[in-house]
Amino acid sequence: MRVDGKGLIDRDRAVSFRFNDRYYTGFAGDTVASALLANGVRLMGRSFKYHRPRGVLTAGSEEPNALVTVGQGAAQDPNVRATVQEIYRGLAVRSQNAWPSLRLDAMEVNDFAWPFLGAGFYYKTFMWPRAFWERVYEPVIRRAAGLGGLSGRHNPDAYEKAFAFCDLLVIGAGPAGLMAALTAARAGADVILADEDSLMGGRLNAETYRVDGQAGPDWAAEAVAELAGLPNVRLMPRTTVTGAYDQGTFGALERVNHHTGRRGGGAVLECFWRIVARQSVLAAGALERPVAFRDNDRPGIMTAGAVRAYLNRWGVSPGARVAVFGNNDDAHRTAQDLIEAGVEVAALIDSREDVAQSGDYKTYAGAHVCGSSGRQGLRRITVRRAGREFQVEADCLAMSGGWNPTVHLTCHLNRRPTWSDEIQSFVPTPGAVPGMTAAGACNGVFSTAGCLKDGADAARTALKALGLRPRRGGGVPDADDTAYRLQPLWAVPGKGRAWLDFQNDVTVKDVKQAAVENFRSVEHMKRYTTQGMATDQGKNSNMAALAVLADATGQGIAQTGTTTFRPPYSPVSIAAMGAGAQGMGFAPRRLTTSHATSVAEGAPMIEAGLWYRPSYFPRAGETTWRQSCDREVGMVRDAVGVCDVSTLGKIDIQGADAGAFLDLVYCNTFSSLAEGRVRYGLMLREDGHVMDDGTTARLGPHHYVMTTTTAAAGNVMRHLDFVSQCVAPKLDLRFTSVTEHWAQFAVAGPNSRELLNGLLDAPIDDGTFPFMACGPVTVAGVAGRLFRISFSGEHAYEVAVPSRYGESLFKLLVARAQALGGGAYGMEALNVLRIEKGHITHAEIHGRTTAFDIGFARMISAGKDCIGKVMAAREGLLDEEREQLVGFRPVGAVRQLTAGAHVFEQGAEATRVNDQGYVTSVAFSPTLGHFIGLGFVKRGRARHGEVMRMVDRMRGIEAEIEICAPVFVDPEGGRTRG
Amino acid sequence: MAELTGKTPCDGLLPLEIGAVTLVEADPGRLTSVAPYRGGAEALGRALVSAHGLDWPAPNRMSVKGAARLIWFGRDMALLAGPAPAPGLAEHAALTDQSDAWAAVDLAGDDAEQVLARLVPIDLRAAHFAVGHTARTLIGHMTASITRLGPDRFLILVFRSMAGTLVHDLKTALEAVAARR
Amino acid sequence: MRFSGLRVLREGLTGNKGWQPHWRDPEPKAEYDAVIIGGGGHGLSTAYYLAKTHGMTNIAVLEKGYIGGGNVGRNTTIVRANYFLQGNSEFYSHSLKLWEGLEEDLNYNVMHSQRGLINLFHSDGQRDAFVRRGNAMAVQGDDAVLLDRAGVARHLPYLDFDNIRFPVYGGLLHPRGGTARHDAVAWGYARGADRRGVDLLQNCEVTGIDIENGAVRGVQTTRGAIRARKVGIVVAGRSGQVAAMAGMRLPIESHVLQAFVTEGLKPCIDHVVSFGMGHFYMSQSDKGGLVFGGDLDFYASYAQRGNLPMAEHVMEAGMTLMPMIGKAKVLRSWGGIMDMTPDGSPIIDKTDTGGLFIDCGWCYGGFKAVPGSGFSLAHLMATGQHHAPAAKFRLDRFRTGRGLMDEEGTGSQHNLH
Amino acid sequence: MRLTCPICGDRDRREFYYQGDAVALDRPDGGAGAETWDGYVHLRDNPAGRTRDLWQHEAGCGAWIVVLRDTVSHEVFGVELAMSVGEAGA
Repeated sequence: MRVDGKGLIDRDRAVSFRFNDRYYTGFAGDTVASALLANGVRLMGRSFKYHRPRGVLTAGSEEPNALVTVGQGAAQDPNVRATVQEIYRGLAVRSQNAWPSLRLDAMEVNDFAWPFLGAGFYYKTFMWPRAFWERVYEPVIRRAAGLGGLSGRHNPDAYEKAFAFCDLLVIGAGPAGLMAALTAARAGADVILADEDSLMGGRLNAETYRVDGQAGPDWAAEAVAELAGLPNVRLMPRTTVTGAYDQGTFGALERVNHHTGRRGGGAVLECFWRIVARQSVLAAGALERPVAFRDNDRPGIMTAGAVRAYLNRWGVSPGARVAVFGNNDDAHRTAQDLIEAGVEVAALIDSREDVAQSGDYKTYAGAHVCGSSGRQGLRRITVRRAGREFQVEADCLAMSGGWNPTVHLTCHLNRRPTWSDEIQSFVPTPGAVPGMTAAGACNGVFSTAGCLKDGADAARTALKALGLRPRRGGGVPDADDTAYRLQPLWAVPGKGRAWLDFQNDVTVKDVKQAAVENFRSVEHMKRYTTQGMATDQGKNSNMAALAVLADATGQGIAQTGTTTFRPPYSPVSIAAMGAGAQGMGFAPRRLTTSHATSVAEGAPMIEAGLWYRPSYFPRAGETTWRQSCDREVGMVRDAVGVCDVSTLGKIDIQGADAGAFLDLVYCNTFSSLAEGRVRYGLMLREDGHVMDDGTTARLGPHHYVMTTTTAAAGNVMRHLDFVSQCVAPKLDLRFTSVTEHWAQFAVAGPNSRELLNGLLDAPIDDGTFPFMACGPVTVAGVAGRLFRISFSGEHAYEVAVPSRYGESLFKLLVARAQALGGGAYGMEALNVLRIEKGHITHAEIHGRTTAFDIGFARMISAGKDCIGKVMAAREGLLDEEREQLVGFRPVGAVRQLTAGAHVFEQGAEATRVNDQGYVTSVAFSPTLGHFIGLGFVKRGRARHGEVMRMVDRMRGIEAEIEICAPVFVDPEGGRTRG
Repeated sequence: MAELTGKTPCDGLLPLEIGAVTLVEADPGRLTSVAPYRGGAEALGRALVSAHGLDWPAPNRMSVKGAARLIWFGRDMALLAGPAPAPGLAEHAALTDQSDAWAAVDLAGDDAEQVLARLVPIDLRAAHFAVGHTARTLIGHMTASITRLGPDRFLILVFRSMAGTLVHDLKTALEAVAARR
Repeated sequence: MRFSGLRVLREGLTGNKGWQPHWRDPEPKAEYDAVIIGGGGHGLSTAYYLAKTHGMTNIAVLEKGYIGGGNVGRNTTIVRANYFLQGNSEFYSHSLKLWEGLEEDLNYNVMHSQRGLINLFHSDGQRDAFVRRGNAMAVQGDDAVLLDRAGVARHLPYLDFDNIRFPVYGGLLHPRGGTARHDAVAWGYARGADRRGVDLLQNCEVTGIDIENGAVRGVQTTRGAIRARKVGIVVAGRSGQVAAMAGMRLPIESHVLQAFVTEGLKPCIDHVVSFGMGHFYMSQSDKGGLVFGGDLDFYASYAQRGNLPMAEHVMEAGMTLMPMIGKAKVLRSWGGIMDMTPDGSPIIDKTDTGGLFIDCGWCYGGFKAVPGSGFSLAHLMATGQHHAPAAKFRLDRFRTGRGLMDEEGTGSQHNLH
Repeated sequence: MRLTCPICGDRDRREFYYQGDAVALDRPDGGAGAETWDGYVHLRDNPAGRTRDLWQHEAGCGAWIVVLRDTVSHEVFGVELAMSVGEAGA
């Protein structure tokens, strides 16, 4: 219930929200947890395995029990910590993992079957009969498991990512973090202060400490105000630094609008930050550990720190009659805070013998809580003292087993933390993260005064590394400096189940059994029992589990060691880290200058790498792509076709050694190429396989322009950079991509020259422009380039103009082509044309083929070195048994060929050992009136004329095929040259 | 004789004004990449000064003379923006016309830095990236050239074919930043 | 002790007091007939099959840390046999058959779940390549089904089919593909080997390999010298260092591969889904976490952790393919050390040193190979003959160019496979 | 992870392409023999510790760089231009 006069909430602003089927009212500044507690709601969730009733254990992001689902419909957000979710008008949250209701959960039967569901039970059963695993056991297990659910619909909310840079990143805005930020900022450092909470101040907002004579929260507010006023400081509240990465890079999740109902209109829900910091101060505080005792998991049993937080920050008492149990002085402060707030303290149970009465409440020294009752909410606890057990009525138990420094980020680069006997926990190992200094509670310093001083010192260390001077004066404010005294207490001995990992339902028994079964390494114990694998990643339970394991194995905790902390510190939504990619944002879209025109023509656009290219240009009356494709092929063979080939890579190469360079990167020779001429080139990888092919034109004595395939343009550019900078750095040449500068169009077919001559200022003929000629031309008044090359096998050209004129030239070319009985053609026709002509693409040069395989071995010039030459000569790559490029044509009843089919000898069974090869490309050739194909067959070149069997099990097609030469149309090349 | 009509890369995509930021297509004029041959750097430098009054820019810097800009553009390479390159330069360097290869946009306004912080993995705050500074880096998933032209004004170049993606990415960032105001 | 539902019942009724260690922690003997260096999945299964199939029980597995602590304990648990090049094809086919009998064989529930694996394709060219793969699987005797777009939508209705950068053209379904509980596989083999007398020596790091006139004689370890005439190096990412002890330089570069798991969620993904264009794959564990990963970080590393650019790329791929996972929250990320070879395929072979064998180069495909790799290495170590399904995993194929198995077709750059 | 490009300065790893061991700089000549070429193209020292590898600042200035790095800690000790290494060498 609410406690008057306490808390940092705004009591003038009531906020109503929904939990399951009821509306509740809280105040601005409340979390779902604090508001529900204020309304007397203790039961907030169910555990993972036994579906035990659970309430809040903590008041922070480490909460393992009070997980809820926020919202509904496509936007529903599962596994949200009720202890972190701020309430706002219209907020609706639901409990999870309970059916039919939170109070009455059918799966609670598991809790009565617990003796059979202990550590690792599933490894020992569910094995018979075999088929039952997928059909019976697994579906049942899956349905029972899991916490909240996804909506199953596309994420409707906006997320973003951003980069930030600073001299110093301070992680955590408690006393240590605030002091570090103040010290560094006053010295002129460029500071980012990030804190996962909505209100900066850390424990100062949850305790009753005074700083510099002020109330803790007031001092914190003033510090934050000062920082907010400095130009060199960036405050990032509601921002969890989730991971430490190499060279001062940090990941951080900012919850931008989870505390508002604001969606859409550019408003993002979360922002994932990549923060680059030259130095960092980790001031992440500490996490209180529960104590394991029988039935220590009832709603109403929580950490003492959480009780004080609810009381002091939110003005809520989690119970009317609160008992306190601990092994350190915080138990006493908790009781004192409660009394001071007018809450009844049922009893103070301190496991230590030597403790004085600390206030006006019943104190049991040298005593333990060894049990509890109250299925859906705590009713009473059992206390054991001097061998005697008795019961104490209480609806809330505050327990404190001591504190664990939040060392997580210091372990993200794989360094282990160091055991401290003094605080019975692990502390950061200095230097574990280069440039990071830990300060305050996360460094094992627990008093407020100690935290303030440690924060200031850490900032000074950072400033020194940054070459900055701390400002004179500015001492550390006075504050409480009581020493932290505790006596280790991990698990209270006794019968029954004592919980360690609340969410995963791992008990002391489970850990002991794991040790008995020889899962004695901490990693084995974790993996066998699932201890520490819940959503809190063991923040609340790992230490106690370690201690229990250490006890069971007879090793010390330090020897036992910890499991590894890995990013993220607290869970990060995939939508945040993947922001921007949903829909089209995953990769850039590259559009040619003819894109809009092609779309307007009704051409379906298909992805080609990052580019989009037209598949075909349908005309009235054409109902299938094949009709359009066949017509376009016919146009090119009989009249003229126009195709945008701008997506091919174009690389402008200049310099005295340009020819020598090309001789090195191509297996054939280019230094001997005449000016104004074009040559086909084959490029190998250093391992002797084909990398890419294309044509390269010599425009001047020291000037070439290379073309690459669309697919390999990027790789080839990188390869050329590699060769020129790493392999042949002394060659004098420079090159740069001109792919984007030139819009280039293939004009192919018998009428291609006629078409072009209608546009060129100076008409061309075979004399001025023979096959494989190139040169500058003026196209409709614009300076461009013309290449007489042919991928289709027809008399063809490629004409290039600066991209600004691309769309205009494409329209003009298509119009002229149509006037000459042709028109635009797309990728489908382009593919048919090249297969008819036997031109290869990356379907054939797929990375496993050599020049030998495709019949181009002779292109590897004997007279010079080239990349890949030596490795291409390996015995295994010149074996006649290798699969060699061939053509296929149907000769049986089944006329269809399919790419991806495998090839077998007639009569041979279609098995792996009989496999003779495969089909890479097929097309229906309108020119020939039947299907044709390219592919690879063992000893293929020697098997032309052999009839074999094509088997495509995937498509259910088998066909008799004849192996033939991989050129189907105009093998002599008369059409190309004529 | 048919005439060809030119079209700019961001034709139909810009301008945009969202929140405190404007995004318009820039016209940097003629673009020529200038890449000195081995040992040609010094002579090239002299030729540039005499021909265009421009100093060869240090890495990550731009030199300006009137309407002419020489923007550092990568390893031993600069982009001459504005004038046509003096013919003499070709002796010392590979000159390549890039006029139509790049989409150029001008991002200006109080929040311009905030917008770019959502897309660019380098520190673009004025203290570290002053007027006249330039960088080859990423914007979203695209390689880009980014230059600070003024206190809150940037010139951004990406491949022409990616103009649509550039505008989309910047628009999304503009809206997100505006929504935080 | 034999495991069974009945045993669980009996123990439950008697206070679970009767459970025994799954394996012993023996002291090292001075000599064994054979030692396996590396107590990961492959090392443990090698020991198991040496004992079970070849009756070699006087053997030891030497593990520098705890057994199952390497890649077998930090992978994305995918089990499949969907390769298309000869050599890989028959090997993974054999391995999958072993998987299918593993629970009975080991008397250990490794939760092998044949829920079906779907490789998506995003262009006509990719379809043809997957058809070729599917046909290779079919002629090997494994199962593959070609799905068109509608077929994919029936299995994976939650994918974004309408607004996605690389549209889904279809997929290749491998019904027998699936997942298994990775730790349990290591533990099951460990227990099985231990029960047959194999000594599992944990915290026993090999510091040297003793070689006399070209033949191996034993190893030096942090727990003393151990003599053995047969030594198998089965240390995945650490192969380079251990092989160096025998003076070998390997065709291997070790890289980090990251993986991720989300908080537990109610069932939402029933298959293993693989998104080729984004190098992204995902399945849901029985506990409810979405288990997923992507490509290498691409730089050589032994750090067992990665960096943000690849992590972000993986999440971005997930968001473009299946935006319904946006509100799933990543709970943990980790990295494994991948022993990458120049063709992306593994090595199981003798070495130039007599009695010294090596099993490495599993890149990031090692988990599904655990049974097959152990079986084949055991066969090689026990008989001196290459086991037929693994006969093409030769060490010298790179030098000779004979029998390269470059499934990706990316060539000899180690990190591109 | 961040690398300092000798030309552009300190940059995020996402701007760089990784090739592999800097052995790639020492291309043997044609007659060097099968073993040498096998060593160049395939075999690697693959150290767990200090290594010297080859990257390209692909999304930046385009320079290929040689990075001295620790493969266990990811600490970077130094970066130089591959071009200058090559010119200094043979």
